[in-house]
Amino acid sequence: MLKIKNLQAYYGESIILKNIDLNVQEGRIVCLLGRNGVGKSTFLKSIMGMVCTPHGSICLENKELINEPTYTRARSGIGYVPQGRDIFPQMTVAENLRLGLEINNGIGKISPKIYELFPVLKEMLTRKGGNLSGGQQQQLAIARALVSHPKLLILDEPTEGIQPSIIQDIGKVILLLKKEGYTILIVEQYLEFILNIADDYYVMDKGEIIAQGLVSKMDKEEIQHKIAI
Amino acid sequence: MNTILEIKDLIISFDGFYAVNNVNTKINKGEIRFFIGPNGAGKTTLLDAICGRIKPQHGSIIFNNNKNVLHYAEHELVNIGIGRKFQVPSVFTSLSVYENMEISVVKNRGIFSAIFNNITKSQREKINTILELVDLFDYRYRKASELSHGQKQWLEIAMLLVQDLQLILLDEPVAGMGRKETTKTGELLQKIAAHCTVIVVEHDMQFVREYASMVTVLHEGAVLDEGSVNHIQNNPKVIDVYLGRGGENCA
Amino acid sequence: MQIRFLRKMKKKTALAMAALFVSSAFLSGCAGTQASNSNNDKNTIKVGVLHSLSGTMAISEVSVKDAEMMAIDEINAKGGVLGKKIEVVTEDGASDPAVFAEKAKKLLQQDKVATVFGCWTSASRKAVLPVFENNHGLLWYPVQYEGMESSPNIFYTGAAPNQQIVPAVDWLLKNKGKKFFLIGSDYVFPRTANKIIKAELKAKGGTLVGEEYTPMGHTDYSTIINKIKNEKPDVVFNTLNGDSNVAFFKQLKDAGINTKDLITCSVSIAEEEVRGIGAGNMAGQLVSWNYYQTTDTPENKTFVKNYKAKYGQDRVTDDPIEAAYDAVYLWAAAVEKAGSTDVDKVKAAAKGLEFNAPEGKVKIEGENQHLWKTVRIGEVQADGSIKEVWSTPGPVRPDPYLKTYDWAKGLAN
Amino acid sequence: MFVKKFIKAPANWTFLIIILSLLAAPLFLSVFRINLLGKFISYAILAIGIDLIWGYTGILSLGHGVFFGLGAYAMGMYLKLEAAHGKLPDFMSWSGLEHLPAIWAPFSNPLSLLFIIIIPALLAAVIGYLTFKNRIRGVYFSILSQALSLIFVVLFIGQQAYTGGTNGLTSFQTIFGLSLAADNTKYILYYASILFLILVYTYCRFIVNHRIGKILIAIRDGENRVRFSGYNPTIYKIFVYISSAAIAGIAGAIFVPQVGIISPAEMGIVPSIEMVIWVAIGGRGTLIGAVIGAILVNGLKSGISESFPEIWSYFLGLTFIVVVIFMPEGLVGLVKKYASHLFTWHNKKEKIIQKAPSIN
Amino acid sequence: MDIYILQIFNGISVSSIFMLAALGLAITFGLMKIINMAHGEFIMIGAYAAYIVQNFFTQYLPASFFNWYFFIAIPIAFLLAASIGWVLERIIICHLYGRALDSMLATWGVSIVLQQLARSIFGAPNVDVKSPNWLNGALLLSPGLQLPYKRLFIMGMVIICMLIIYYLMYCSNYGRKIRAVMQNRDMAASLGINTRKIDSYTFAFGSGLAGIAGCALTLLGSIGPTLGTGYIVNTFMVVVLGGVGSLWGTIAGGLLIGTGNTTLEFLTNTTSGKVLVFTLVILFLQWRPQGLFTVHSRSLDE
Repeated sequence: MLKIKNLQAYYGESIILKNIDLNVQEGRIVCLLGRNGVGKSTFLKSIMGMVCTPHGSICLENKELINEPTYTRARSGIGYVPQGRDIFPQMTVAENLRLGLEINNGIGKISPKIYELFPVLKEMLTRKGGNLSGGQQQQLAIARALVSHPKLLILDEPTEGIQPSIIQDIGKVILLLKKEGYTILIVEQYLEFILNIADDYYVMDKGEIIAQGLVSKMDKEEIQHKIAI
Repeated sequence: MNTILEIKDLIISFDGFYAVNNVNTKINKGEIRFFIGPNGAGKTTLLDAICGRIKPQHGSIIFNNNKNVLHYAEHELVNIGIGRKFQVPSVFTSLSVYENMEISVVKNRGIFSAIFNNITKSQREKINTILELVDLFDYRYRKASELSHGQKQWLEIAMLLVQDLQLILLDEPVAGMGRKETTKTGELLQKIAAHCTVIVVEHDMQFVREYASMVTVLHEGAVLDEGSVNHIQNNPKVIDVYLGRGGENCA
Repeated sequence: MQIRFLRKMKKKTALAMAALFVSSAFLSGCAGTQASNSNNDKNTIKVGVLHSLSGTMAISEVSVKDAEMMAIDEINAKGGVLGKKIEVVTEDGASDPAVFAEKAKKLLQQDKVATVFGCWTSASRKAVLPVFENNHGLLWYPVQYEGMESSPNIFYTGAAPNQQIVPAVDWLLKNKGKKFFLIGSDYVFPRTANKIIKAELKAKGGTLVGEEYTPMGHTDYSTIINKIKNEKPDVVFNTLNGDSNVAFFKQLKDAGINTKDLITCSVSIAEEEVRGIGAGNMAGQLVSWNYYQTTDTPENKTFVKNYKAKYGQDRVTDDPIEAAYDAVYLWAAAVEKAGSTDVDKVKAAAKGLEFNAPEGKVKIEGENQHLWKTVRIGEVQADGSIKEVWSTPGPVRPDPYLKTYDWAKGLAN
Repeated sequence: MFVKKFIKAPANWTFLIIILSLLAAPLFLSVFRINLLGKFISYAILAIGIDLIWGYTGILSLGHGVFFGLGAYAMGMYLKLEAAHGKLPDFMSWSGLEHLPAIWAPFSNPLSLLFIIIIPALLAAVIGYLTFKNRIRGVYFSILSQALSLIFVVLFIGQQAYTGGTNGLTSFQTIFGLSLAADNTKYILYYASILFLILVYTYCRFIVNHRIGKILIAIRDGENRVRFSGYNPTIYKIFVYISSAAIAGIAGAIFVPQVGIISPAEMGIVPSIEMVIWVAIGGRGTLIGAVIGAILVNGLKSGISESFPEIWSYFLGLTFIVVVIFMPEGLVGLVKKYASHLFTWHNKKEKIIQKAPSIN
Repeated sequence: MDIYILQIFNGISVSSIFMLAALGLAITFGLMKIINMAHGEFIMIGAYAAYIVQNFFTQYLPASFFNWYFFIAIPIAFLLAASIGWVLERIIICHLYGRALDSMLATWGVSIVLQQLARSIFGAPNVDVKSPNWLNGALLLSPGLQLPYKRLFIMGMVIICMLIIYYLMYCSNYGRKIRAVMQNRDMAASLGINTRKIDSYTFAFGSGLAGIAGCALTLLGSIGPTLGTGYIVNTFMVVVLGGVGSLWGTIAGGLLIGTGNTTLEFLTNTTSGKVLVFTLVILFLQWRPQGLFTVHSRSLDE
């Protein structure tokens, strides 16, 4: 589904990513592991077109996206949940969710399934996004990305700074989504979390992919060492 | 009496949200104290309070047994011996490395001295020594904007060092650094701790493990646990909220 | 992106270089003009036209400039002055007194013009006055003003207070009532004019019920109108200037005040301004001038016809336009009489010079270089024209210091 | 030490060249142009002051016309009393005053010329103390300073009896007994302007070359960091605001005898913004850029408005737009860039990382 | 008694004019952080649009239609100002995001050009816009108490504009997008929102509101190239006093400055009134630098 070849990314004049190759197959959950500051988030941002990517190719379902602006990338079917959630703090939960529909030009309705996945949101529809707890914001951010039924869901460290019970909830949701056939790309530095949910893994260090494979065949010790925090 | 900083019953709230909720802790001279905790646990807010940026609703912060930090304006803290480094490196980008240091080294920070006095030879030597220490000596005539991220962080630390402080607050000093740079920063911290006390807010647990003498775990604005790294690592509650992050139990 | 950025930079610098080139070209350009500006050459006489073509005062001054240009064109068409064509150097005073001073210096010292037609506001005239005196230049000032001035280097072709304000107040006291409310823009003309009016009211049994000044460009008169309503004057004597008049009259009408209860008399509103205010908002109000577009003289018929033919049928003529037009002819006549453009000779020749202007006969008073002018009170009509309702039997002698009026003693110092 | 530093910098060389050509200008230009150039020099002095506060310290004041005006009025009051020869100045008698007002009284004494500096400095001290202490900065400060100039214009126009109203002060005759109309006086004033330009430039160069200059830049780059380095930025900001205001006052005083008038039109919002734009066009944060910008823009303004009086505002407006958008460093920045392209062969690789990688 | 009631009415009326003029600014300045010094010129454009429409009606349509021209003039004023604003955003403003102070200087240049353009097209003198007959006259409450229809109409317009803005900003897709973009540009883009398009539409919308203000102002004041300059500082003060980025702030700021102006003008005189109001505003901002209604926003602070 998503094919990334030879991707380079810059911040200002400093190179963050060097020649990244990465594939996400349809219906699979792919995890990108790595320590703080190796460029994982930058990588996701470069998929979304938020940083400078002078070289390389990003293909979603054989459609080249590298020269497209961010919003067309989103519209071609990528649901992005950034690190730190990036909820619109001064808008209500309902408004935040509706914004998720912008990918389809704001048309459509929020399917009730969203509230099944995240029952907590239903109770809080009129609350300001900024007043939610971190975990709730994370759920809202995922829900917001899901309302438009994206072909590919991208999650940036969905567990960071979130209390354990909600991490469990999120894990369950991801598995549910997988069952429904969603394709998901997760960035994590927290190994235990992905062991149970991901199919494929990549490990990034210093802007390069240093290991990849199936999660089922992964040498946990070795990877843990590579991404040790 | 080797307590350098004592935080008593500190409460800070924004619009009814308790960012820091009744925090009590003591920091001893010569310590490298780490504050850890998940995002939003109130670590940065705590630092802000110590350096006078935020006025707490309740409580006190006593420095050197007799000075209540809360009574000082932000710019006066350096004079009593507290310095701070921000999370985003905030060096003066259009000045050279040397000029950055020059601004920091001076003791008399009044305006007339700034107009008429240039820095002394001993101060210049001091700057050079510290620049050597952080490996920026060769870069001293470069503009700070031309430094790499890590170098900027070191420059900011160097700017603190040159001020002869007793307490240094560092907000995520190794964020965005590679492993090598991180190690170097850690070594730097140890050198610093020889002269003064250091408080660090950090996420990088490996870094914490290697360099912390004491760790305070914050959670939702309150102190969850405090102690050595070993002690912390084995506290199930801490594992729950921070270290372990509860992933094993998912699914 | 990085590459794009670099490319952009190149474009930027190219652009900047172009800007530099243009600017240096202009700098050298003005140095160049300076070299050629030696003096009036054999076949032309250089004159300056100095008005605000930009800024707030452009509203009024542009049409005055047009009138001067028309007069100059007419004279040139008839063969010019002393057999030479008049060459015009136009400068923009930009509604800024200091710029007026600079441009006046430029016209006199650099271009060495024979005379200058220009200025509108008192501030601009006061700014250039020392320049003309120090450089021994000649300025023709076409607008009615507050008086108390008589520079040897200025000819004043607009009305002095005794040719506009004083007779108007006199007439109003006799015909409209005794209670006066004074309203004006906050600058020299209204303040001086009101000082004169107050002295006159005191002498002639009128009463003053209010006096208000508003900053230039003030746009909300609701409070002042409220004050006026409260004081119930018979006459509002209006010395507001420019934009403020529009706001004042529109809002006055809305407040439900009609001309039966209270009449206004304005001395800074002529046909041109009436157009901007909207005739409907001013119908029935009074004004005081020396000339209206409807003034019935044969000279005026041709003047109006020519002006409209030249600048468009929708344009109107009014007092300052006419005074500016007169100024050019008066100067030309003086030069012809003197046989020279020399300032002293022209001044001497101008003394007592008469001219059949569109407003009727005018004469230059030698003593103070103002004009003898007929005073006319007019009423604004619904179509925007102004109908004369009263006039002096003949031209009135100009008296800028009001020396001939007993009640005005002590005003001029 | 200072002299050595002065000679070293290319900006100072440029300044030297400008001064030399200004000194030589009377050999080539007419008295009128010299007089005009004298006015531009007063603007250049003003621009240096603005550069000190805006270019170096990052505070954009849109009310500098007020300080310029106050200095100019102080000078104007002195000249006016000199012209009145002990009598009441002309406009006061029209306005109904019978005695010289108390605020005018001191201006019959040449010592009162100190007010040229003192009055703007005092006003700046009061306003600066209030606003900077309350940490009003950036856009808020700019808009407040704009309101300030509006207040002063309305006030000066309203107090006609004391200030001459819209007419301002004009009709000066002599300065220290010398006739203002005489060519010689004009040359003297011109050279005096150059002298003050040198003095002000040297003062500001002294400031920016010393530690205080670095602190000012530091305040611009990161006020918080300065505060945590133990400096009280408020005091420095007030100081630089006062300096800048005093310089503006001097500029105003130099302006008056050469132009022959000061009126509220010179201190309003429009001139205040234009002053800032001279600095922007010349290149902010360089001092020399301010000098170049002020002289060049005003030269252009005079030149173009002479050649194309009807449309010169288009040129002016478009130049502002183009410079602000495409040349944020101004002319000096442009020259610097070209010079570095020409004279250094720095490899691209030498350009070191500018921004930090994302903090994961 | 009447005089005081009328004075209160005047205060509200003047406030409504300030609000109308400031609404557009509340969007371009408050939301987009562009210090648009050419805002006054957009007001001028709106006024000239009314003039054009009026001339069209008098020349091409039967006289009986004339009374209704104003209802055409308002949308035309909006559209004309908005489209010029759109073009401006595309060419100039787009370079100035995040450079608040620079935007001030560049738009100053724009304002000079627009003024001169108006002078070239319509001539330097003021032009006359006749108000429709049904707006002439006043609501007669008592002989001394007449409330001019025009002022009532403007108050009504302000309320309608506010409601429209409120609806657009808080109840429509478009407003949600604007707020999203203003709060977090990158995130908004990654939700599929075309941020560039939103920017230019928002700027155009703000400019269009200025156009409406200009159209309304033709009822009360002069129509000339420099029409806008008289309003610019006032409107900025309204927005700053109210609190940048807050619609309620703009309303409160307009009300305070408007009633303050008329009350002090009534008690003293026009000049002192003006000076006093501005001095008080400056002093107030010393005490509350963020204005009446504080919205936490970072972009202007640092």
